[in-house]
Amino acid sequence: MTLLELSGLRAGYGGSVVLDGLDLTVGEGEVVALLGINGAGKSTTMRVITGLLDPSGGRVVFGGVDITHFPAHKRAAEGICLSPEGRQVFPHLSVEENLCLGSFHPRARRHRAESLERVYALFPILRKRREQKAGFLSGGEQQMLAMARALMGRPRLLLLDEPSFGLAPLILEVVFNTIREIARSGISILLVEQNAQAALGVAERGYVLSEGRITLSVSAAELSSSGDMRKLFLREIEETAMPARVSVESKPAAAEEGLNPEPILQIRGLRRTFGGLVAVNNLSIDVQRHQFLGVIGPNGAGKTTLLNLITGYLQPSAGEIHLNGQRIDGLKPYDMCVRGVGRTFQLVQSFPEMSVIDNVITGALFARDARISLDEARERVRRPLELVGLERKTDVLAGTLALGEQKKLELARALATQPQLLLLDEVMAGSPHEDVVELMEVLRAIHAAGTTILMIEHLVHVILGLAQHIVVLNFGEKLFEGSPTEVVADPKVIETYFGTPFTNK
Amino acid sequence: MRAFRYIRHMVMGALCGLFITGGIAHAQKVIRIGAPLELTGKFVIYGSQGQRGLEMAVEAFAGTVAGHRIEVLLRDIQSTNQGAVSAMTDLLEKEKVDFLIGPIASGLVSAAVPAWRQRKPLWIVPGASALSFEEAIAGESMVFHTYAWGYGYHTGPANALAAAFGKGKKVAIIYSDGAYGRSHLPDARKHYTEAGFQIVATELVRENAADMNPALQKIRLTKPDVLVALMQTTDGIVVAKQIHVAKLGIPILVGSAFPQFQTWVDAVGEAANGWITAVAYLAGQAVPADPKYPRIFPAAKDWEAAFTKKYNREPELIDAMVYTSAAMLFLAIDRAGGGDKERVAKELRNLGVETIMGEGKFVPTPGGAVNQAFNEMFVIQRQGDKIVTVWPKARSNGQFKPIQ
Amino acid sequence: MTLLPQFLLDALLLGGLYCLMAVGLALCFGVTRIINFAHGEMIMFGAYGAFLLSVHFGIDPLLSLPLVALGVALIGFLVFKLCVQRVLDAPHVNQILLLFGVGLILQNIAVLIFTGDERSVTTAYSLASDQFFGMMVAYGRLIAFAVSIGLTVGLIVWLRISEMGRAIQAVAQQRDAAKLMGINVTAMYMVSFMVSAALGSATGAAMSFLLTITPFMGFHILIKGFAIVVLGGLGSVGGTLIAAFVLAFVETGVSYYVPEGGGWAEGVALAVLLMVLILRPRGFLGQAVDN
Amino acid sequence: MPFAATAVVNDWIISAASMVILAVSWNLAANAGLISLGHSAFWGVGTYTAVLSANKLGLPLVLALIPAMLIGALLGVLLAVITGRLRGIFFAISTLALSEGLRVIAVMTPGFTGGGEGIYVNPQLRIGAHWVAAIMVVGALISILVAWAISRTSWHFAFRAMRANESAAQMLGVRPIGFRVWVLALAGAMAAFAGGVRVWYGGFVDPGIAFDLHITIFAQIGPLLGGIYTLAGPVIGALLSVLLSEAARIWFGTQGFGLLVYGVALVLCILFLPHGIWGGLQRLWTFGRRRIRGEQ
Repeated sequence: MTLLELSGLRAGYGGSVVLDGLDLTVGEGEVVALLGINGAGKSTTMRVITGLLDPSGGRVVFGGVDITHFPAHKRAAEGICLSPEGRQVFPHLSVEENLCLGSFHPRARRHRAESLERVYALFPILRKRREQKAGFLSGGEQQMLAMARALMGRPRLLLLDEPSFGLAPLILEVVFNTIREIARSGISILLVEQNAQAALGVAERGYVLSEGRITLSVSAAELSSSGDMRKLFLREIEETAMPARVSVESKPAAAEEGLNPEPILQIRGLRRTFGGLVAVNNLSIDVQRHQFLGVIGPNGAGKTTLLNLITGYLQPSAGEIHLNGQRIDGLKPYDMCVRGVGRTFQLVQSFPEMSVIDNVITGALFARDARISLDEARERVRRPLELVGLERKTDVLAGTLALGEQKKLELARALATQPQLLLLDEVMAGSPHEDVVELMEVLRAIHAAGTTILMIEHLVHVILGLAQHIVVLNFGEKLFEGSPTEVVADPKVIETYFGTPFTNK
Repeated sequence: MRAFRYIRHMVMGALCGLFITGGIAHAQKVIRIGAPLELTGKFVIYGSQGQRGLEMAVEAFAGTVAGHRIEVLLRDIQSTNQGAVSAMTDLLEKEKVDFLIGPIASGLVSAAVPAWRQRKPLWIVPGASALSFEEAIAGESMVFHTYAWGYGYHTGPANALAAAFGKGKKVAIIYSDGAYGRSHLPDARKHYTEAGFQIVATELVRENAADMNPALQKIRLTKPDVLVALMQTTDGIVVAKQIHVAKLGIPILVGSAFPQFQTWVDAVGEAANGWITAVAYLAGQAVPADPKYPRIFPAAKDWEAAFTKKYNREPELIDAMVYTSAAMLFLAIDRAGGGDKERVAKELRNLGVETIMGEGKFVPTPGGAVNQAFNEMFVIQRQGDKIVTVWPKARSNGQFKPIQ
Repeated sequence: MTLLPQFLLDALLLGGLYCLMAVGLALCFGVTRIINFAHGEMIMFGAYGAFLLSVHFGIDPLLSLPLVALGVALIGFLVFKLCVQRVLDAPHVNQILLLFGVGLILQNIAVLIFTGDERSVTTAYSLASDQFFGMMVAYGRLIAFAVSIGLTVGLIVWLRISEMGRAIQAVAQQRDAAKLMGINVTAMYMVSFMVSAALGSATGAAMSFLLTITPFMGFHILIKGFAIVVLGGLGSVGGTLIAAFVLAFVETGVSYYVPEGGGWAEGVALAVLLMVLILRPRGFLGQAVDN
Repeated sequence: MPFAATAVVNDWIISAASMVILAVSWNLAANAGLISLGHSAFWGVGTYTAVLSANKLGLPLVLALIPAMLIGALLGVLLAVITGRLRGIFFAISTLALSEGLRVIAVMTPGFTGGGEGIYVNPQLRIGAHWVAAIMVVGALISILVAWAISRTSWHFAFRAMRANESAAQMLGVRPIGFRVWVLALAGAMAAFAGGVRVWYGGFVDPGIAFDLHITIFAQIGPLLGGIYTLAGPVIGALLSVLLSEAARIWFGTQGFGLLVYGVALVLCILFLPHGIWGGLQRLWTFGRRRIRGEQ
């Protein structure tokens, strides 16, 4: 019997469309995995199901009732409980208070004591920490708390959004074993996971989501027959995200030769901690002049922290950073800009109330010491806008652009600062696949024109297709470094990136 | 319930206001009186008393003087500086009034002076005791001040206390940082010293402070015989309560600037006992009617009865002050036979009537004010449930009683 | 004779009063992220409520407190339903101005109903005091202190152990996650707004026998409450408690030990606030505040 | 005489023009993401500087305005420096504290400022209301001009970028502290100018008047009614707020309802015109254009 049915779901934020006609079902007692790359719309799907986001079209039917426009708090009472992405525990409340809140609505409240016993049995560590403030728990413990809190609501459908995010492999295994145990108790589960291997290890069925639509549905039969899930999944991702496959060999040759002996950026023994958490540890990287360097690694590996350290948004706890031989750690972001470092952000940071062209002009105006006139700036932004393909939307307010377009806008804005070194943080995320190919060409052209690029990207094939050299990060440390071919061949890298498969016990 | 009565009276008051200002113009000639008052905002208490006094005065003349209908142009100055300037400008330049009454709060009167200078109409000021205001209007023959100057608050009690308890006693002063306390401090210091007292402490408290005990405790250390509080009613209520509670053991307490004395007593309760203050008016005094104009200046008890009947409350200082000032103005206009401001001013200066406020006669002051009435104050003490007049001797009906 | 014991006592008692002035404001801000510029008027209505019931029915302000709190909570409910609910997602400036306007309306309604006359409640205890260990203990202030601490602790306990209190904390800490728990966020906003108004009215009731009641008493109390809330870390009830006492000790200390200190006290308190803002923008116990 | 206006009209002109200056000044700072709750601080120091430099140095109004604006600008610089990275509500509160602190100082230094008693502008130096009105109008026009000129320079880009996202703006080379210093200095000078001229009209100042928190509120009402972050909005809004206030005072003032009606009008405007008049019109205009072009 079908418990949850999504049909033709459309949703987005502001002007952007994230879900574009999504169909999905979860049966009674079923465990379903929802897979896809970053920005595919997985979390948005979860937000629509739980009512945090109102869909602009389509229907959500739960247990035979159309709940499309129910407010969020009513859905929880109906038995839809989410363990949200990023855990979202209540940091200043104790573990037990968090759990009690999980059973806030009357239907669950009646069984609170019983539920508490159950989740404590499932997660013994939480019983030990029951008096502790949730904010002081470790990441893994918070994840367990988020799941336990969702279970406290006596869900008919349990939604798990990235339960493996940022967890150490050991804890990961505990978490997934627990998910399996929960599944055995007959609760339907919809699981969003980046770690496809782990997800498919517990799920009976899987959907692959791409650009707001289901592009592949893998049945239980296929699951059992297919020996190598990874291959299946990888192929799917590559096919959907990259219609015209770019070969690893087609790197710009000119840049290869032009490698300068002196690195433009030298990072030595870099370390950064947040409270007890080590985000970046003893990291040393050289970026050669005119190099195209790719940095990959799973979520939480410290990639964005690295960029924040280079650009002065964060100060290192230890280590040094040199740009063109000058020590730059401790400088502010605007100093870095003036010194020729440009950057895009992982989370879009365009200026929403300014038009596209004004956004880019801002980039052109203040980048170098010598001030230029407005007219000059207007002239200068034409090329970056053309490069990213926004020349026809110059007067549109940035806030109304789609996510992918905003990413392009950020790229154009960074380019307008005329950087020597360009740092890109998931600049492709949210772009439709035709655009990905186009953007790759753009980046190649920028690189060919002499700009050094350091790029973080989730789309592995993109990095493989562009970068001359790749650094793989995991838990803040350098796991591997080498040419794209070497990286693909290394089993350690593959495992880190796509996760360890669990066998169905 | 009294709350509903408040509403009823406000509505009635509002309707009266409408009647006064908005009456249909008759063919009859009109005398226009500008009244910039604090009808809203934090000094609304003064403005509403002023409005009541005016209404009573218009009523006493049945709305007519010298064959002219009295038209009162009320203007709300919203208790703000700018409001005062705007209202004055509006009255002077647009309405071209020749007669003004108000505003009342010291700061707002001060703010209105420059605006008044533009055309200098005949201005009755039933407020503002600050000497800086006296300086500002020194030599101005068109300003008629009907409120005691700051020193009036201090000479009376100082002399009375000196007479009763002899010289050489120690005086402590507690004053607020507002316009009132600041402007009175030098006067109080001067007059108590002149009367033979020794000032042993002056302590400052903030306006609207939640706790005045620190200042009181510092004063306690100096063991004064007399404590003088220079602050307005709002702070006066707090300080009286705190003095009572702190059991300072000071036998003589002098409060200054409690124009709403009855309101203050009601709010302070038992702690008001023993307090001495100088007042220009207090309901319940035996003041006879004016022999010539008994209808306009009736005996205090008759006027107070009429007031209480009309407003269902006892009149306070400003009710009486504005009534008396307005009534004197109307009388002067009547005697001048019309609205020529020079002639009216002359008639006002020549007036000598017996009012509920005492003798209604304008005289110059040493400080430079040309027309000053009601500068005399009498000193009262609250003893038990009674209010006893202790000074001047001629009026007194009791003796000082120090607090045990 | 030393002033020290009296200073400590005065500061402590004043701290209690300050705490009550600010705690409602802190609750409202902590949960809804709205600075209630009309909070001073809630305090004022509380004071008038206590005054009227005391004068006309002889009910002691302490006894009438629940009734008054209920009435003012009702005013809070109306303000929330008619105005605040519509600007929950609007910029701070819009909210501030809106509530300033509401405050202006309430203030002038109060003038029409109660007139501008200064009032104060007189009870047996408000004028009683005794000497202990060289300190003069004013019973009125002691009772106000007890009410204040009682209500603040009551609020903290209610927030901690009651179902609704925890839900309100949840809303303050993670709005989206709270919705996922089945918590109706708007309803919680309304409840906190009403509880905040009720706490404001309790402040007024406690002040009714110590200080002077006028329709305009709210504004300067609001400013003081504001300073305390910011010092405490915007919306943290515990931080507010600490900040109230810090401010009370600083002000009272300056009043006692600096010549003309009574006048400078407030300035010094504001200087402390400015300093804390610069050195530690999140206040003493700032938490979960996005800036 | 520059123009033949009646005194009442002069009064309105002075009110309106000073509100326009305040609104433009406040909006300028707000445009850079700095929401001020302490514009009364600038206004107040302008007022006192103008009065004191006139009374003590014998400067006429026009000359007294120069130190007033300088001190206002200096206060802005000081504010920018001490608040450093404070943003949003924290910045707002520090401005509030600054204004209150200055009021306490003005009260507590009676020898210098006249203290709570207040201080008159030397009557010999005072000039006719029409001159004051003329200067205020010129000031208003200049401040509008300055705001317009800024909207045509690179500063406009930096300000908006800072407002939207100060952290991201830094990556484009925008140095926030520099722009904060400039914008607060400018806004401070403008508000101080308005205060300085206004005191010439009133002729009297005390701490409660100079550092009245209502000035802060008035400074915000204009932009909010008219349309925040726009050029015309604050001007329209300031004029409207004066109109509303005057209308309420004239029609309802004598019955004691003036402030009540004003409060009701304010609340209604904010509830039903959330983007202000100009902002609303702009939205209507874009909507209309889209309709014509057949977009959604």
